[in-house]
Amino acid sequence: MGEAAKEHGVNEYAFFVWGSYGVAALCIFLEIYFLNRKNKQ
Amino acid sequence: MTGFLTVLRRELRIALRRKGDALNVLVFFVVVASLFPLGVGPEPNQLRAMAAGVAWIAALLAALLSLARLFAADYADGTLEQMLVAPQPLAAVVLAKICAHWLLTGLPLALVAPLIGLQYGLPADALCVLLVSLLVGTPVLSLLGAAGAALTLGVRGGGALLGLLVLPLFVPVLVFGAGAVTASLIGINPAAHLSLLGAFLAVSLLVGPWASCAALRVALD
Amino acid sequence: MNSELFRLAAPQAFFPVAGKMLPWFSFLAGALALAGLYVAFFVAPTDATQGEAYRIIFIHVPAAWMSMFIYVMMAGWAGFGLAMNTRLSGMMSSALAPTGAMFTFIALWTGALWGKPTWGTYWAWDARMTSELVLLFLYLGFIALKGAIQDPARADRAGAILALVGVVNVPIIYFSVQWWNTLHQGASVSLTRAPSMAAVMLLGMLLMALAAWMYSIAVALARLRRIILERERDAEWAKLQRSTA
Amino acid sequence: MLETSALACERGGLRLFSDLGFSVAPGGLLRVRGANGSGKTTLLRALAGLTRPAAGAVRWRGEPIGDGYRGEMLFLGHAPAIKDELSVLENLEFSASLAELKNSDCKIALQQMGISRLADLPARYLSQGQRKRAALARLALSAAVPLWLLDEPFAALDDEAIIGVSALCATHLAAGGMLVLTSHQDVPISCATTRDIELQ
Repeated sequence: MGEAAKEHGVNEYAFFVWGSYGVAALCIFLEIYFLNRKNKQ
Repeated sequence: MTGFLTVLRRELRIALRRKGDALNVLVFFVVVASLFPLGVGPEPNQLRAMAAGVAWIAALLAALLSLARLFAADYADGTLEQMLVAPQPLAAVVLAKICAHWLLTGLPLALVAPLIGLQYGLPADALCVLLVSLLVGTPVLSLLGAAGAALTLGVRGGGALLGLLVLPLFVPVLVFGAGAVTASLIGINPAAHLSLLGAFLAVSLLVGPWASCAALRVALD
Repeated sequence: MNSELFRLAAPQAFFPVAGKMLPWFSFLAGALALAGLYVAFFVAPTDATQGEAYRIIFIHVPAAWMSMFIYVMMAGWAGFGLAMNTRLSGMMSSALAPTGAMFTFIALWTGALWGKPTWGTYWAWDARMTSELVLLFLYLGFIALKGAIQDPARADRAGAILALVGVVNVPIIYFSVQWWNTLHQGASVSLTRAPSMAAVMLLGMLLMALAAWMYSIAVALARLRRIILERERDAEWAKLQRSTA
Repeated sequence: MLETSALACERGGLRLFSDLGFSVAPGGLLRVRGANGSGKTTLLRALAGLTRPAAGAVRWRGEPIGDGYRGEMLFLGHAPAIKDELSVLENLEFSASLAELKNSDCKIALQQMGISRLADLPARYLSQGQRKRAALARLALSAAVPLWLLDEPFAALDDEAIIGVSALCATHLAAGGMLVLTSHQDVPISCATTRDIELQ
């Protein structure tokens, strides 16, 4: 996630930032996954 | 106009012959309102603060309960089809049914709510505001609720689906209705809330019947 | 030009066109997302008060924008389909709904995850977050209604009516929740006062919003193609399409 | 005069019939025949303006059907539009005033259908045949309504009732009215211009 965050030693925020982007990425992945799976039928 | 009166008279006559329905809704309202203290505890200050919200949410649920049957019976026995084919404008017929629904559920709820308020320790002026807010707010439940009932006509899972469709639309009514009572409790003049409630009633008067007519035509297509 | 448009209104004609547009929008979405993420993590300075947590706005705010934007688009297509009686518009509104619901879901989660470090609670009943929750219910209602009705034509028209009633109510709901929030909590806590909008942050959010927009179009077109195939199941060309797809 | 041009209807995405064009002139009777599920009821509902046709149009006096049309048309579907809680007389009075039938004497209408003794009985206790008679009693009041659309009017009726209904239809047609009906058995209505349509 780049040096900017580590330098300031603010890693207790990391959980929340990673959490948010993780949730977003997961949702998008699931949507695309289900869409392709349905297209296969 | 005659169509409006004809349908209204018929609805009220049928309701008089089946007193149970309207009574059940009223009893349901009282039961739901008296469950909260059992759940939350009898502490007076807490109850007084919650009274408006409880009364309003119980009214919402009671209205929802009776909405599912608004068109269902007529849909089943073919009279709804005749209403769509009648020369009367469909909006007048739908408005008559909505009026009947309000007279049978919304109005009794509003009249009984002050009793619930007393039970929760609301002062006198807050009880008046509760009555007025319900009188202005419950027609919105019937208007938008009718659109929901028409949309879910003959669809399986109707009851829960109707709730999911209609309850989000009731949010402004709940906010301003309960807000008016809470405002009067803490000394703020509730006129602003009540006028906004009235404004939302005006909007629903336009949106409700249009959506119900369109939805009925779609359902009977 | 007009006849061309009407030719495209037929699902069968629009199917290949959607297929051709799909890769373009997907590519755009990817490129814009990368640019946006780069700005979000490397270019944007660390915020004085909130430290790193504010970087969540680069996903939260675009998602919130998209959730409202897609609802309006969905209602627009649905209303258009109801008025012009074109099946394709009804399908388009069905194609958009899940993506809109997803963005609302993302906006809620990222809002909560951002609330924890900045205000100490995941759910602060903040005015915008509460309205976002109600918007999610409106999406779920639309999807549930369309799912519950078997006949596609009736489902489209019923969904359209619900979407139009919903789109009239969304601003009212947002206003009433805003009013409700100020009444109970005062305006101390609210997302509207995000950290001062430095130009670079605005750029980051705009890039992510555009990426999300391209993504929504791509996914909507893909889902639209599947809906077209499903609905034209018995049409000859659909069977042929499926055997080669 | 009722006419349709290139009318097509669908149900659940299945095309029932297409390119159906016909017209019914004053005094004319049109009988729609066809196997179950061939779209007879859907056609009648399209003529009544309930069902939206997939293609083509229905015209009344040269105009596409609209609000005015509903004042000049009577549609009776499969379901007898009878409320169980109301008495037979109340049901008839309600549907008469809903259809804006002015000088309507409901008691005579019930007599013509032979159910005047049931007038004050709640409709809940009626048999299927009696309910159909109660619904058809409206025909006796609708002499002034030019177009009648009847879906299976003779279903569940005994011979005596069939004769009664046929008589009402005959007088209606003689007075220059128009009638479109669906029926499986042949129609005992004597009328100048009778035409049949067969739906596959």
